[in-house]
Amino acid sequence: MFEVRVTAEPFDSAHEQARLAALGPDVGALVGFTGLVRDHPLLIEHYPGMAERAIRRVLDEVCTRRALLGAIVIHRFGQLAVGEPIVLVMTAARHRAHAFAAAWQLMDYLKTEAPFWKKAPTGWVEARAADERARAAWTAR
Amino acid sequence: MFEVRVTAEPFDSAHEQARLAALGPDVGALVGFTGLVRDHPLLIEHYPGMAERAIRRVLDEVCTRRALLGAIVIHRFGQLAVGEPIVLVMTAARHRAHAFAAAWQLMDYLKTEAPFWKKAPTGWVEARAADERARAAWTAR
Amino acid sequence: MIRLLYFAWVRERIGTGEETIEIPGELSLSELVGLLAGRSPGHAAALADRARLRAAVNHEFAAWDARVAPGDEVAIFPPVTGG
Amino acid sequence: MIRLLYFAWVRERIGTGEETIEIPGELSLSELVGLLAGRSPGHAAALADRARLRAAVNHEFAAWDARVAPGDEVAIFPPVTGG
Repeated sequence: MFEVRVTAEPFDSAHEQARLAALGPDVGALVGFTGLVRDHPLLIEHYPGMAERAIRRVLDEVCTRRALLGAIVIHRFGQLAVGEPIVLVMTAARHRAHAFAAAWQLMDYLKTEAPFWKKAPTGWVEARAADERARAAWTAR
Repeated sequence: MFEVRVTAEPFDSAHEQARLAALGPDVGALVGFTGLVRDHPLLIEHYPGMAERAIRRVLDEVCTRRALLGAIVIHRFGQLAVGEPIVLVMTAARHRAHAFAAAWQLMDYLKTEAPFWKKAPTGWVEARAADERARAAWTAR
Repeated sequence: MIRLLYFAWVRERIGTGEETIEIPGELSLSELVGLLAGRSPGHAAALADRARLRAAVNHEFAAWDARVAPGDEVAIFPPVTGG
Repeated sequence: MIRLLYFAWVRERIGTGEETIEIPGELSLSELVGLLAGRSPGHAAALADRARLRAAVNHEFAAWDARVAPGDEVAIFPPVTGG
């Protein structure tokens, strides 16, 4: 099960985790990353035609390098309050190293390759050079 | 909030995640690792006096290197069926790199430093050299 | 005809999220941006600094020397900040 | 007196998870294991291969040359496999 969803709706991490856990008796490791709105509310804009496709491509790329049994990526858009979840990346594998590496790599790729933009009350959030470096570091590993 | 629990009871990841998310508006990243019983049932034996203390020590060590806002580690013992959760490691940070690194490092340390033993129907599970290597690799980073 | 999409502050400065323009034939993204910059002061302001812009052609990130042709969907936006 | 705890297959081979023994005074963990190995065939079998064993003194992992004294709690077990 490799799923990508782009949605304005909240998501239920526990539900998604249960679905990955149910994939079979060889699932030994589940890693979940949840990104929350920090400090101030955010308006998240996205490119509807491209967003899901870009995330799917990132997922395909990560899957070529990690032995995953399943993965779910959910990215929200719209107006979100502080503390609300923005993004969920969840991976299932036999062993923890693959689940951890895949989830982390997925997040670093999403940050630089998925067409989403954040607007804070103070203006549009600038892309961070640290995100570009984090993305680039995976190609060396 | 930095919590360690050693228990025979199941745990509720969603509940623990909600507690970490509620730590404050500076929580931007939550990483959760859940280890599940894979392939066959397991009896998990532990050293009651030492287990919680060893995990606490691991958590203290990881916290010196990662900017965590909170962490929860739960390790179960007793007879567990395939698919049941054994261990939960959950970290909260401002940024994803700290949350990911801390959770992964916590798991690698737990594997080699927390006094738990697994018995499968075929006998006691042997320690894996790969776990020792994973643990050792963190000291170089 | 090319369908143009703008996002984030590029959209705000241009004043619309979508427009279509006629192009004579194939051209580079760079040439297209030059063409667009002449359409209004808002376009000019939004498209002035190419280092702050990224583009996609038909839902794929594309470099400024990529070719675009009538029928393509071209999006211009700031570096992404999702996740 | 020293309190001894055994876990996993060490416990199974020795046939008990806990016992106490009198020791004359301070000694090394290595000496203690030698002493214990003489108590029964089960002890001897469990403690024969030190490379397969680990130990803790008062809830801290300890090397074989660590000193133990009356009043200490000593645990002997296989390498851990939790997580």
